[in-house]
Amino acid sequence: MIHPVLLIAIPLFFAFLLPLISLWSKKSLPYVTTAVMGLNTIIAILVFLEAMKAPIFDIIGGFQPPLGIVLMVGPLGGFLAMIINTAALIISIYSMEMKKEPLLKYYMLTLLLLMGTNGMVLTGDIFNLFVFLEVTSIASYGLASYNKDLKGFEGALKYVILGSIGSTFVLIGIALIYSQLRTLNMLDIARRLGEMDPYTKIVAFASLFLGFGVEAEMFPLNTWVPETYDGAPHPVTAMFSSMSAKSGIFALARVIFTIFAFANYLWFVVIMGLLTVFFGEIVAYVQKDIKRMLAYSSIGQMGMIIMGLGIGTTIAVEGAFFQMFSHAMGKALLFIAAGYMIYAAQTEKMSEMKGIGRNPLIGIPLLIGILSIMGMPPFIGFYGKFYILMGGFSQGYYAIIALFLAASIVEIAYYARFIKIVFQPSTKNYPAPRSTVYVPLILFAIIIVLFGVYPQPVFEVLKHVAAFLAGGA
Amino acid sequence: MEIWSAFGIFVLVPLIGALLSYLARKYAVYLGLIFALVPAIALYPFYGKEMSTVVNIGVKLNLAFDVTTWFFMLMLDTVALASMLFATSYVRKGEGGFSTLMLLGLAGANGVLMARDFLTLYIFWEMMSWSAYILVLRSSGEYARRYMLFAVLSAYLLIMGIGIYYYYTGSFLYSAASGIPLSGWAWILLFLILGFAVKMAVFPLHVWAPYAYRSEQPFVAFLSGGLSKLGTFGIFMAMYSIAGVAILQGFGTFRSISLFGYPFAVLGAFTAFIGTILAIFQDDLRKLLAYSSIGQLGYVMVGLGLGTPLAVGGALFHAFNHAFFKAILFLGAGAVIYRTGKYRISELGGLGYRMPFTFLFVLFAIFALAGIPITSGFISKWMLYEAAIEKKFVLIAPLMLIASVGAFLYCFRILYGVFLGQLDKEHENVKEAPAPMLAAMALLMLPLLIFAIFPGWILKWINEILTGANIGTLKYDTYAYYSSIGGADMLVFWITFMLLFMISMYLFTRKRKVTKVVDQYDNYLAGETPPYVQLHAAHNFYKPLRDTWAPLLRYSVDRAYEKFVKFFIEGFEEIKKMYTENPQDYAAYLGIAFLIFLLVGWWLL
Amino acid sequence: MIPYYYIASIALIALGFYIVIAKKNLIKIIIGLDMMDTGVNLLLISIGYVKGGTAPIENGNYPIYVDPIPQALVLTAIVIGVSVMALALSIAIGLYKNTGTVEIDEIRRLRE
Amino acid sequence: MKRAVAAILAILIFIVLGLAFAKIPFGNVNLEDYHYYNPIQDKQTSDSVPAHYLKEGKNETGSTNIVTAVVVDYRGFDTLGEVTVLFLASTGVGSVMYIFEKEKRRKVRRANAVVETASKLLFGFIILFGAYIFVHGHLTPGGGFPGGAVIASSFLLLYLAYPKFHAEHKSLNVAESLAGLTFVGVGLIGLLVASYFLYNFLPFGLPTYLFSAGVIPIIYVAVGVKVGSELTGIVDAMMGVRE
Amino acid sequence: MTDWANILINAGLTALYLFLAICVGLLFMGIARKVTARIHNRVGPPIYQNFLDVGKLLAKKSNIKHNWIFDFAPLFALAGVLLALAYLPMGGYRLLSGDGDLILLLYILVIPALGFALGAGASANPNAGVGVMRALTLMLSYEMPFLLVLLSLMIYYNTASLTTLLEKQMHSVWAIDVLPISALAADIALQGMMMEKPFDIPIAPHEIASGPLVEFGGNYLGMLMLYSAGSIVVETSLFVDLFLGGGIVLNPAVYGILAYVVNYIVWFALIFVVWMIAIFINAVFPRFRIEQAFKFYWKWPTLIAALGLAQAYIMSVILGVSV
Repeated sequence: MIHPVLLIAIPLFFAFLLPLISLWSKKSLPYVTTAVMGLNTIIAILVFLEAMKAPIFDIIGGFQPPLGIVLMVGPLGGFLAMIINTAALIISIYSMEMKKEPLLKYYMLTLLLLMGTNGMVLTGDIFNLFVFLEVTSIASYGLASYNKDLKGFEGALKYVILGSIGSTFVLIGIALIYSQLRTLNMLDIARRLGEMDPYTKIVAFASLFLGFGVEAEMFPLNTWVPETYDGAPHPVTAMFSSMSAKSGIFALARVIFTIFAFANYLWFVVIMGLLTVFFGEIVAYVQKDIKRMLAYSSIGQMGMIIMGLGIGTTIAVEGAFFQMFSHAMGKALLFIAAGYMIYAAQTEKMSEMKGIGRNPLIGIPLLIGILSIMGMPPFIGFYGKFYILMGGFSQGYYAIIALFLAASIVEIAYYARFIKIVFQPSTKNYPAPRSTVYVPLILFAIIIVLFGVYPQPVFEVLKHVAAFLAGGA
Repeated sequence: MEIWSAFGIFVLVPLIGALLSYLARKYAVYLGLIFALVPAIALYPFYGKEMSTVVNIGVKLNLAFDVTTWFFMLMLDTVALASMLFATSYVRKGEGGFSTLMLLGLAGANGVLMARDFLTLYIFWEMMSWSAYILVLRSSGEYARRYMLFAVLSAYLLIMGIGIYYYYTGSFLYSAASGIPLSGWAWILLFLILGFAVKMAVFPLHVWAPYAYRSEQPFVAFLSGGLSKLGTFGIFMAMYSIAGVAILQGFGTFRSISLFGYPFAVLGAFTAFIGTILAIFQDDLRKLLAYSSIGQLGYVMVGLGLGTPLAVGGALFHAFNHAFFKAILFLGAGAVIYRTGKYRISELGGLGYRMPFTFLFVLFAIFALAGIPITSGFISKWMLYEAAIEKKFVLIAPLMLIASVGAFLYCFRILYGVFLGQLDKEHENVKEAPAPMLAAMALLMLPLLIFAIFPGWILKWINEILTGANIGTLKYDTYAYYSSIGGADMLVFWITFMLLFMISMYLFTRKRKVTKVVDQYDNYLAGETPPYVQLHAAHNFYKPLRDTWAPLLRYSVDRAYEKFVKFFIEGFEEIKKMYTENPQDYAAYLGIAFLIFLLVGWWLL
Repeated sequence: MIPYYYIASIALIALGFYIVIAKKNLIKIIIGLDMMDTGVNLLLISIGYVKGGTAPIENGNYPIYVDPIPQALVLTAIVIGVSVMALALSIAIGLYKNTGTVEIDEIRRLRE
Repeated sequence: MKRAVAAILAILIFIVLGLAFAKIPFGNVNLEDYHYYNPIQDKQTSDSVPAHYLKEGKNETGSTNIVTAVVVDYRGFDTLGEVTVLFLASTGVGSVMYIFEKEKRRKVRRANAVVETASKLLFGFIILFGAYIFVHGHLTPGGGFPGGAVIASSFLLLYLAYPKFHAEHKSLNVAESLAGLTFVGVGLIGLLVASYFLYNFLPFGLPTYLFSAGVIPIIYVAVGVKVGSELTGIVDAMMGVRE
Repeated sequence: MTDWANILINAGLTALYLFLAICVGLLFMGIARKVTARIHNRVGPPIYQNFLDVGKLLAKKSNIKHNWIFDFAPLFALAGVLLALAYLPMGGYRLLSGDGDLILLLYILVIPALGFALGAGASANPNAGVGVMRALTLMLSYEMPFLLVLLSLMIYYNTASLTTLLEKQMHSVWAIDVLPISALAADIALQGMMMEKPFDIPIAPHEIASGPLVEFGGNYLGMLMLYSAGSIVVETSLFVDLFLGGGIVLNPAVYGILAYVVNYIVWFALIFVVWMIAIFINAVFPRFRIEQAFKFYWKWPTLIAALGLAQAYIMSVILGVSV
């Protein structure tokens, strides 16, 4: 029996250990971090395999829930944890590019970010979820301002303000729920939701929805995203989009499905998703900086996932989870590539990056990533998008899907523009990418292609969506 | 097992080829050729076989092979083969991208043809789209975005159609179509047809084509000759295989033509007209051919819209012809561009004397395009005209007929501007195109000639398709073909033509003539004896016509799209202002959002 | 009985929110955030109150105790609030060192 | 304009939250009424979570202070997260303040002799008091966090009294790390021993005795040390007075 | 085997008819020159002048040749026009018109034009290029009304086959009686098709030195003269076949060989009349510029033809008149 809690304990343990290691050897930090993430990935895979058989309830401290805290790992949670840990592992290779001091703090923060995101995905207790949300957020604040320049601070400031307001609302929601049910276990709450006063219930839901919406980049709570992504160091940006955003959205899914199964609220979630997509894609179109464009695009993608969750049919939620997978991989790839490009072109302006993708080590993975994000088969981005759309159709959301597709065309437009710039012939000479850059790019690209061509394993996981929707783990 | 061999040969082999030719860049063009050759040759044993299977890669790919698939594969794979053959001398050696993407596109196209459910269709469709996109990007980067946007528009229109289908049936299978109400069918078919029509570049969704067709010519030959036929296939499949004639007739009929199909027929006729008129005024060889392509596929659209056996048969036949002659034309243009590096018609001229074989192939393709009866291009056009006339459509028929007259104009512009007239001094030393290029064009020319003499052979296949889709049957025999109001016999035509040609030949060469071959500048100029001046009258060739059309040419769909896009981008800039970058505003958004969430919740629960 | 605690805590939340939006000074904004936090903490604590209850330390003298969980939660929430404040303030310091001001508008103006 | 919007929003939020809380009784609750549902065993109990803690807490954890029992044992995982948060804060502040560490020290007037002397004297006592609080966390009100905060305040005092003072960074880090490792280590040992993370594997001993409640005191000591060093670290980093 | 005799007889007859048609064409050219001269108050050449010209040209010894594509012109032109004549009923004799219909004929008519245009293009003379451009533009112009006219006939008679068309006219009345508007439009279109004034801008001799013909001489010009002679017959005969019942006054099935002779004479008279109308117009009108021609054709004749089409449509589809 493998314990999901290890996914949280190991990064934490090593985060505590890192200062001691740094006393011994500062140079070994990146390798230790990568090794820890590798270990975590292996454990995540084991946990996932275990969870595929039956949902794991890992009891903390030996007290039966709801007395004690329990980690609740269903197949989907395990899947997501695996994605997050894998992404973290691959990004940590790119993290070796980081040269800015204090590196010790950087690696500690990344390990703790991983721990927080893992916790958010795994936990089955709503207050625990809040705690891990805060772990994630605070690690993110620290990482977002890591560059210590004006842009980084500004982005971090926005994130801090919105994030803490959001977490305040989460806490209000938890307080409201607790005040009426005197329990904090999600399944327990879900079971006894009927005992709540309806109005209080709605306020609680709205508060939680808002709070996790901030992390899940939902419109209009996502305003922090572009600047924070822009100001953060490049590997961190990749982590944000592939790790914290994913855990945020999973928390949101937990709120929507596991705790409050408000069937007739769902269409509003769809609308919020649509608005998120709309604003994300549209504003991305007019961006001139590469990272901002990718950040807004990330918002758009998250909106798609929210839409999928809101549609709420099995197929749509399958799509949403697939999309989480594809977005975690694709966006991380793009952000890493963007990091290299900014480094190589010495600017963030896309118009100055002519011909940078003509080096196949960058160009091919970049192309694969973009095509995947665009939703082209046979890359993983396709299945998520398609299933979400089909789910929408099966619920009869024609107009919404049509609008979504219109926004999607805008997305294609700016990515195509980006591709055009990046691949157009140019006389400029760019420094060749180091292995710390192209190895993660290629790894991500391999994952994208592999599971795009043969998505069977992923669909095997997604069979459990129906159980998830029914309020299970 | 057999279907696996079909799937393997037509989809997996090109995919493997794509991978290999990317890895082995040095031999990429030859690998490409070999891997394109395999499906093209393997097609012949597969004639008349019917089989189906399900491949499970996580999503179930329902695949099947039947005569429709075979028929379309015949065009696609042959054109792809010719393009790859052509590319062996056209594309720079040691470049892996071209072969890889072409083979990916081919695999996608074959997959589309074999798909029997919408998910599979969509997967392969998009695969084909993006590989084509990158190919466009490689050479005409400026306009690749336009291609991509329209490809995606097409895909999204398909998604809308597929989605509505899914809403009613809960399945992606073609065969699951039952119990869909008529209004549902209307939307499904509308979206599917529009989606496929983008690929066929039907007006007003055609604006991508003139730009995309500026890329590398062997690819364009495949794009215009091959991939655009997938639009034809899709519309045929959607209207007659998935929905079926009974449902189309259920929309009400207008002289026994489905009211649903009729507007598309009109649109097709209109496309044919517009495409032709615009083609007449192009100076860029590739753009001219692109508009011509738009016009020709308009004819196909007419046939598919009308839906009588003659019309659909004509459409399929015309699609077949178009695949071949347009591929030759693009390859010919490619050969010219390869040798001279120029693509403006007014800058060329006289190349027919230096590149005689290229000229001959292009000439025959032009015969087919213009519908001169000595190629099979005539027969398909004839079928379409007769189909419109026998049902007495006084809007469609004249548009088609006048468009075909217009086709002579631009055909002659190509012939005269590029191959005839005065040879520029610059091009004195231009050599004939390399052998692979000529072989590619020759390969494509064969069917055009064969089916001009034996139309019955191809009509037999088309007839099988038509009976398979319950549309009806054609009247034909090996040499002749009939409609309810007329018919033509190719054997009689050929014999008479040959005899009379020989008579003319005799008259012409009856005496051994002392023929003096003179220099091209040695000609009659009304007493003027200028020194060497370029007097190739190809610049702004149809100026008088252009002047007369000028008031109408001001209205351009292209510019309308641009204005539309500009309007939206300005709107985007406005929306961007919502992101004020002031955290306090953002906090206020948060508050407002909270209140809205609450309000909605209150209202809903 | 009018639940003054609730009113006070909600008032703190609302006031904090007002400050965050309306005030220009970064430090004030952070104080506003802290006020919101404090409001929620007060809320949590008041939820756990049981009439006549006492601190839940078992010594056998009191039959009624207040709910222990909110207290535990508040303990956590306070620490979290402190941590957020610490980071927010350090970010404010960072902004100050970069721009020489803590006025939000000034910072934005300086960046452009 | 912005103020008006802000005011309206604040008032609206006040109203909607107020309406929500209007339904929640203040004080008039019977903790026994909330029967929980055990999701693992899938059964509805006639027990209530807070009531269970109050009744059984002492037996199940050995801690007299039920809040401590909840904080460290029942919801020990939250506390681990909480410690992490604080750790993060100190790491984050350390990272953010890093560049400023090289800056010239501010000119600070020395405090007068009374303050200096008193600080020196009080320093040890405050630390002792802090230690007392966290060591007795399972018996009396207080615990690791207040204790740690008190310890940090003693360092703060030194910072205030001696402008030149700064805590040894390395040792702070080491203390922090060791304390954190202890906490996680205890949890992992629990995992090894009983396959429950943070399992209270030590004997409970007698209630109200110092050496009781199993691992709770150990954890609280670790938390206390950790909080103390972290808060000191934060203060230290924020002062930015290192050379 | 008996078929062979039949085929041979038919082939002989066809050869005869084709020969006669060329002769008629040359004759008509001569007549036209004479008539025009008389109208211009000149004497004009003798009527047989064109026979002499052709004979001379075909017998000339030396040729100017530009390149091998140049040879396309005479070959395709003559073969094409002969082919068109073979498909065209002349005076009731219709060998091949049963094996092809109007649309085939329409496209066969293009073959000689295209061949001619190819040869002209290959001559490298800019005048030729301009001439061909004008000819093609003119074609686009007159085809608009002409196609509408054809369509009105095909719709009214519900056939695309010339044979059937002639039979239906034979059994009822000539098409000109029922579709006079279309006939008018067709006649205007015919003027352009024959490139007679006011639509002779493509070959305007004074401006672009006879346009496409400019470089041809000797044998080439002789062949091309035969071609123009043939095409005069094709064009006039097409009008006659479409609107004037092909000149059939006696049913060949009833009267046998007599019918052929009489019909041929009537047909000859009719095409003569059509030709004369064209010549008279030619003689008195000045020349349109090409864009004027285009505008003219797409305005009035098109309108008239559309009216005719409407008439045919109403009669056939709405009133249900079937012939």
